Amino acid sequence: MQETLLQQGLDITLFGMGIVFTFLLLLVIGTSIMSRIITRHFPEVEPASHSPSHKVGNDSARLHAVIKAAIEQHRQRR
Amino acid sequence: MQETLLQQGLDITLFGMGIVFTFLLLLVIGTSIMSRIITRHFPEVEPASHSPSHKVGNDSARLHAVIKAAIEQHRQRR
Amino acid sequence: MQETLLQQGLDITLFGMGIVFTFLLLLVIGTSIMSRIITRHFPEVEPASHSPSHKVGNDSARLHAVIKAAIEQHRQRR
Amino acid sequence: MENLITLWQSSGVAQMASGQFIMLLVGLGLLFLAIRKNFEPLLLVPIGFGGILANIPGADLALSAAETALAQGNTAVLAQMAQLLGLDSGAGLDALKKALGSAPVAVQVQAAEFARDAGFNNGMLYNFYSVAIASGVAPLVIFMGVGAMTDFGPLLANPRTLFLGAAAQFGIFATVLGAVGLSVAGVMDFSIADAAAIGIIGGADGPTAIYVSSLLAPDLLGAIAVAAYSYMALVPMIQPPIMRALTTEQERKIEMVQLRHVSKREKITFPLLLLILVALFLPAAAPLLGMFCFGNLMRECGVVSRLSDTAQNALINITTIFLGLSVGSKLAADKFLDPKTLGILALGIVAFAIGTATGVLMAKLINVFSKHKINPLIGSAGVSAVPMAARVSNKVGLESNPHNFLLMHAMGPNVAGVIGSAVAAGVMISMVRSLTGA
Amino acid sequence: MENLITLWQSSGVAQMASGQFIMLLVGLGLLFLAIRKNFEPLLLVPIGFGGILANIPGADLALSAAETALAQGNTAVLAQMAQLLGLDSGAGLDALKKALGSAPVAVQVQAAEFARDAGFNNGMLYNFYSVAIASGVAPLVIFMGVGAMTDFGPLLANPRTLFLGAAAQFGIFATVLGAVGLSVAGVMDFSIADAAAIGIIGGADGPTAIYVSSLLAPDLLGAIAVAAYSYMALVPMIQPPIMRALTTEQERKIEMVQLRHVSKREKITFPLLLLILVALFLPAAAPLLGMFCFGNLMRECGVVSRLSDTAQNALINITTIFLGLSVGSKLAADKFLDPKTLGILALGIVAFAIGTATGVLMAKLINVFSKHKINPLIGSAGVSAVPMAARVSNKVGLESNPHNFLLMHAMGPNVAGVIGSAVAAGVMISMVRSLTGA
Amino acid sequence: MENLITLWQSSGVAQMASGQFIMLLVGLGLLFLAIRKNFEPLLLVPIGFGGILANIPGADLALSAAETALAQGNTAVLAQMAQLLGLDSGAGLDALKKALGSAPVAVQVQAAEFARDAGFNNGMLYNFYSVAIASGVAPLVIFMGVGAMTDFGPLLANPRTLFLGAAAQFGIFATVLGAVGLSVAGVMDFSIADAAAIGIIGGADGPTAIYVSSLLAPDLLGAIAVAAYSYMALVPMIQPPIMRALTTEQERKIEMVQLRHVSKREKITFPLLLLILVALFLPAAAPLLGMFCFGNLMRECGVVSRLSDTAQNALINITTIFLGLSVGSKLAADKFLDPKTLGILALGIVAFAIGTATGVLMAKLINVFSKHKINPLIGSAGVSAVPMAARVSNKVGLESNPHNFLLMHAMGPNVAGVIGSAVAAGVMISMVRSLTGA
Ligand code: NA
Ligand code: NA
Ligand code: NA
Repeated sequence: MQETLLQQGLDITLFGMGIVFTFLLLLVIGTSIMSRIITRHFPEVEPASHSPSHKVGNDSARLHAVIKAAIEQHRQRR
Repeated sequence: MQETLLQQGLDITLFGMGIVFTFLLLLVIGTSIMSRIITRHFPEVEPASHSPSHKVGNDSARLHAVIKAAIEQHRQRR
Repeated sequence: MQETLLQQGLDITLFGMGIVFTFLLLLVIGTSIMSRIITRHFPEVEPASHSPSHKVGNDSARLHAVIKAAIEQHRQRR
Repeated sequence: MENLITLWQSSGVAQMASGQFIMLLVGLGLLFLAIRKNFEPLLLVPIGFGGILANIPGADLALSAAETALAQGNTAVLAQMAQLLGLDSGAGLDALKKALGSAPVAVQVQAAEFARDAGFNNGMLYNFYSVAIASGVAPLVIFMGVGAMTDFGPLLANPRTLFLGAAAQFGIFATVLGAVGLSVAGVMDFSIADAAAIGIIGGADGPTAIYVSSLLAPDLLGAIAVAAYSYMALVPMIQPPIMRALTTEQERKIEMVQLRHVSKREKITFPLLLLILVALFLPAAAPLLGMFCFGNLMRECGVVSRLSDTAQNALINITTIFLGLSVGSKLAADKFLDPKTLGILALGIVAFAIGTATGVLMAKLINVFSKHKINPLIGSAGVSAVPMAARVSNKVGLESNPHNFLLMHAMGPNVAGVIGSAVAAGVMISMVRSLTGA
Repeated sequence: MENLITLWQSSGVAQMASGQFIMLLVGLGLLFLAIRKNFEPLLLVPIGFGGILANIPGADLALSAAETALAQGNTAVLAQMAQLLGLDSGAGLDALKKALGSAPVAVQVQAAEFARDAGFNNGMLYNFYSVAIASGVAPLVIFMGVGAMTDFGPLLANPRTLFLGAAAQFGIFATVLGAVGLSVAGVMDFSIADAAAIGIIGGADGPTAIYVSSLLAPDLLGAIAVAAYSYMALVPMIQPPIMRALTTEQERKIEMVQLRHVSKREKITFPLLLLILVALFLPAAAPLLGMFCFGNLMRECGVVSRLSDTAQNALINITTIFLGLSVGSKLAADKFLDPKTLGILALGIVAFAIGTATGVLMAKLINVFSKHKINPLIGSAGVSAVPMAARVSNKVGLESNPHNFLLMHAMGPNVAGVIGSAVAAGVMISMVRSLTGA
Repeated sequence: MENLITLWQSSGVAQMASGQFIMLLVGLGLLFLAIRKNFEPLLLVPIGFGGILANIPGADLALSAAETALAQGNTAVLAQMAQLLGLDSGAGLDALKKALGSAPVAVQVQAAEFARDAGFNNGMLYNFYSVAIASGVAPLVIFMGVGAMTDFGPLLANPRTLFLGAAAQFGIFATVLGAVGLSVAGVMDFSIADAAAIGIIGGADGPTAIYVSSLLAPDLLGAIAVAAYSYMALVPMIQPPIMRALTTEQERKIEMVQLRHVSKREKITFPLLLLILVALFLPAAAPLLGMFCFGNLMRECGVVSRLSDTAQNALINITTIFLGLSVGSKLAADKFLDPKTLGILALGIVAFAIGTATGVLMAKLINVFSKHKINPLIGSAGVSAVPMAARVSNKVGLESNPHNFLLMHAMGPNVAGVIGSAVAAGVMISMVRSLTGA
């Protein structure tokens, strides 16, 4: 016999929430273990990752600093 | 009875031009009314729209000015 | 009668290599003739092609030079 | 003269039904919200515009060739369609439409072939919808792009926040119950598939909502997408009162421990870990979370930056344009102007409110058991609505303690909410299919 | 040895018909015009290259699987095809091709299935054409991109210039009459649908021309697209003599009133106004003008600049590549080397000339009734051909008055011409369909 | 409770076959090679990830709707499928799968329609594969992008190097013989089409290998693509020992004449010359070399830089993402975990080695006849693997003579190898088709 609509809704809710929590619990456990293993056994050699975007940022920041300096010089000159 | 090809061509021409003109006439009227309503009742608060592209343009212009100044300084120094 | 698999493989190898060589031979001949015709009869008017990317490169190089100069000025000032 | 009459009859004004006129206004309203009020403009501009296009009378942009044949065909065409669909030739237009919609695929193919022979074509928006949404590809590609834009750093620094992302999904399931309740009470007429699709609005995640409703309730897709994106834009108004009501001033002042540095290797491993867990335990969520993890891996692995950049820019933008217009095709008056839409809009806001509440309450529950206290204000970010909900947490936090910046802490539950609603989506798709015997 | 003979027989030289050889030269000629003479290179480079590819003998890149089966199949394949198409097994190749082209869709599907079973595939260019043009999507996406690149400011500052854009469309309809006349006179054999598709060349708008001819006369699409883009490139040569002949030196010296500032809000409202007028009065133009307005709204609304940028760059570029190659597929010798092509090329240039003339004359007519005089040289810009025609107006104006910059004034009629030809396209599609009983 | 059991049964762990588990590890291994060892990451990241997705048990992402129906359907569905395929209703699953794979297209269409009626859909990766690879479009678009990135200058300055690119293709054909030999010896069971597809690995060119195997041996595509890209990444390890073994120290020290300047016009003309030769003599290579020449013409002609930029960036990146995931779909356990894969991997490395050797030997042969000596180390670059192989030539050359920079000289044979393997691909496709009677 087909379940009633209400029963189906309750089923989805109970099992749904259950699985969401169980799955994310597994993920919390997995993540914690993973982080511990990596931090202990495979630490990064470089102190901090210089991603390309960072580099661009730095370059750009330096450029701005330089230009600011140039502007100041220019003003002082006048 | 099927119209002759010539008759069809004339039909398309007459009705076609008629509708093109009528439609664009409606558009002229609509546009004029729209512009009047917006200009009178919803004027822009800011004096001139600073679109992002404009801003970039200005920044770039300023950058060029700064660099030009730097070049001049550099030349005068020598 | 269907050729044996081995016979088919040999066919592909012989004709395949043959056509690859023949085709590239034709391409060598064609390319040589083409280059000779162009070099003799349709030489480029401009001494060297200034592609946009080159231009950007130059601009960028100049910008770097300028900024470098600005930095040096800035340092000498202090 | 005859020509003029034909032309006038083919013009919009003469054909426009009141429903289409209302939808035109609805489309303009969505554009107004998007452009003036900044309501998720990247989606609501294309959706609103597509909605207007879909309701241009006589243009039939949202109809298939066979549907256009029904809408525009003469008596001979209708008679032949009726025969194809197994109805008698006197069948009314509505009966024909219904029969076409529920016919076996082979019959639909035949109807399409017949319509093309009779000179009818698929409408532009119908084609967009088929390619972008019915195939499932557009929401998945957007999810890949979102993955490529997501930084899991704050989540990895504090994995407990995953529980907040889990708790906030209760909004989804409460809404499923609500929709079922309305049906049982006789107020609305939602099937279990409809209820599941409506619930996903509570996931506060646009592509997930579109993906789920394209599979479970395509007819409701327009209303669901509009509700999802509108309420995401309204997060700064919906959430704060609930957050304040459920927390004490003291709790809102909690300062959280500075997040630890997360290494590149952890960030590379995380999407793979998530993928493997999905593979082992939740295959129904594999398309959504698979593409999400793929995008994130491209971002973090550092060796395919050209692909990652494209996934975050050209590809996601192109897909967004067609996704939006395609969603708009589901704003056709006959589908959108239905009492169900009102029910969806009402249930959607309840979903957001409940998700916000359960997120906050879960944070308070965690605090009962742990040493490092969590500021419960970041619980509301678990609904996802990235990054709006995290900003709301930060803003409400600053009201109580002007030196307490919660933004980075709230990003953890925020991206956890994306995972949580994708998991919920997978569960619901899988359960609805087994319940409805598909 | 046998292998060598087979291979030689499969090589191009042995198979090449004189028509294909001529088309190879035509393709190289188009590339020469595009690369050396700068004739609309963005389109003519892909079209010319696609034309060469389409004429490689034995490669059959522009044929469907079923057509390839007819071209390459052995006696058994041809006999089965004949049976499928309801011909007797001795039917000639031409009869088979014709029967395949005019068969009901269901039969074409069966033929394609049979061809695939026999090991034949769709050619590369055939696939491109199906996806990009037969579906209608590529011209529409390009139109969206053009909308995103269009600034309606000059038009809004001086809405009267819309009449210039209307008048210049007379070139379209005069050409329709011309094509019909050639048929009636027995010189050519154009149907009314052919005539309408040829007329649209006078719209001086590439995507509109391709869209209309893909619907009304797909076999002529190659010639129509080549004519449209070539004459657009020739605008600086075609227009000036006509402009000078129809204006006095005094008229060419007219200086126009400085254009007023147009507010952002007007620019946002305009595409919506246009859309609503289309929805109310001209549903047949909804796909073209709808996508155009959508592109323009994305540009002006200011909140979806990512989408607008993509529509103007990556998306339009990708679409242009495939649109161009697809148009090239219609340069196959058996379709292009037809007396009709000569007729199309002749009628096309007449269309441009007449459109130019009526644009200029309309400007003079407006001047009779209005206080602020219009320089009639900007009337020629009403044919569209954006922005070339506006530049021509400016250049001819400078000859008479070196201080008179007409460029911005000419941009008004220029973009009005785009709207005008899209309206004309909608009207013609709708009328041809009702005339031919589709 | 029943629900819980159903859910557990639908979970991956319960369903996972050992083959799928192994393929999961293979996928992770490919990702490791790509990310840590930098093995062609642009391709191997998507391929590896796609391989994992394809092996998620119960998700069936790589299956068509009909295949999914066989995998998941209940008894009634299977019985109906058996009837459709002309088997008796007791037929086993393997018999059904095999019958479906070899059924006429019309029957496959019917099976797909039935599966969709029964609620099954195509898997995500199956859709990607159909659109990207089965249609042939993705490898061709990538080849266009590669053309747009290729500078033929070094080749044009020294056209003799084309012979090196020709000689290195012997690796392809030797491998064909090897595969045939393994079959004749009874070790493996490769058909002539399989052998040809495996041989193309020796072309050291990814898109060519994928294009050929999609046409000749789709089931082997996964293994062939993985082998091709892996060995391309291993070129710096595979080639140097062979190069050193076949050359004397004296030969490795040969300094080559400075390359002459190549004019823009030569560069524009070259792709057209190549295209015409293809059109005349090798129509079977027209799709691959046609798109390649088109990309190169866009690059060099200088008037369509927007299109060229897009072909080199957004378009090739988007295509690469979907190509990679689609190739991954062919890493499904039942296809990849086959003794044939081991044979393919073994033959592939032999192909690279032989191609390297014949390239070097051809350079030595040319030196016998010519005045300007060629450093035989650049011969190995003829296998293509652009630009890795050219860099290897340069590096090995520097070992013998630290002032001898061979890089630019090696770019000539390097790009010649791309042309050479595309030619070989065309020949093989054409010959296999005529041999197998298609
Ligand atoms: Na969520
Ligand atoms: Na026009
Ligand atoms: Na090669």
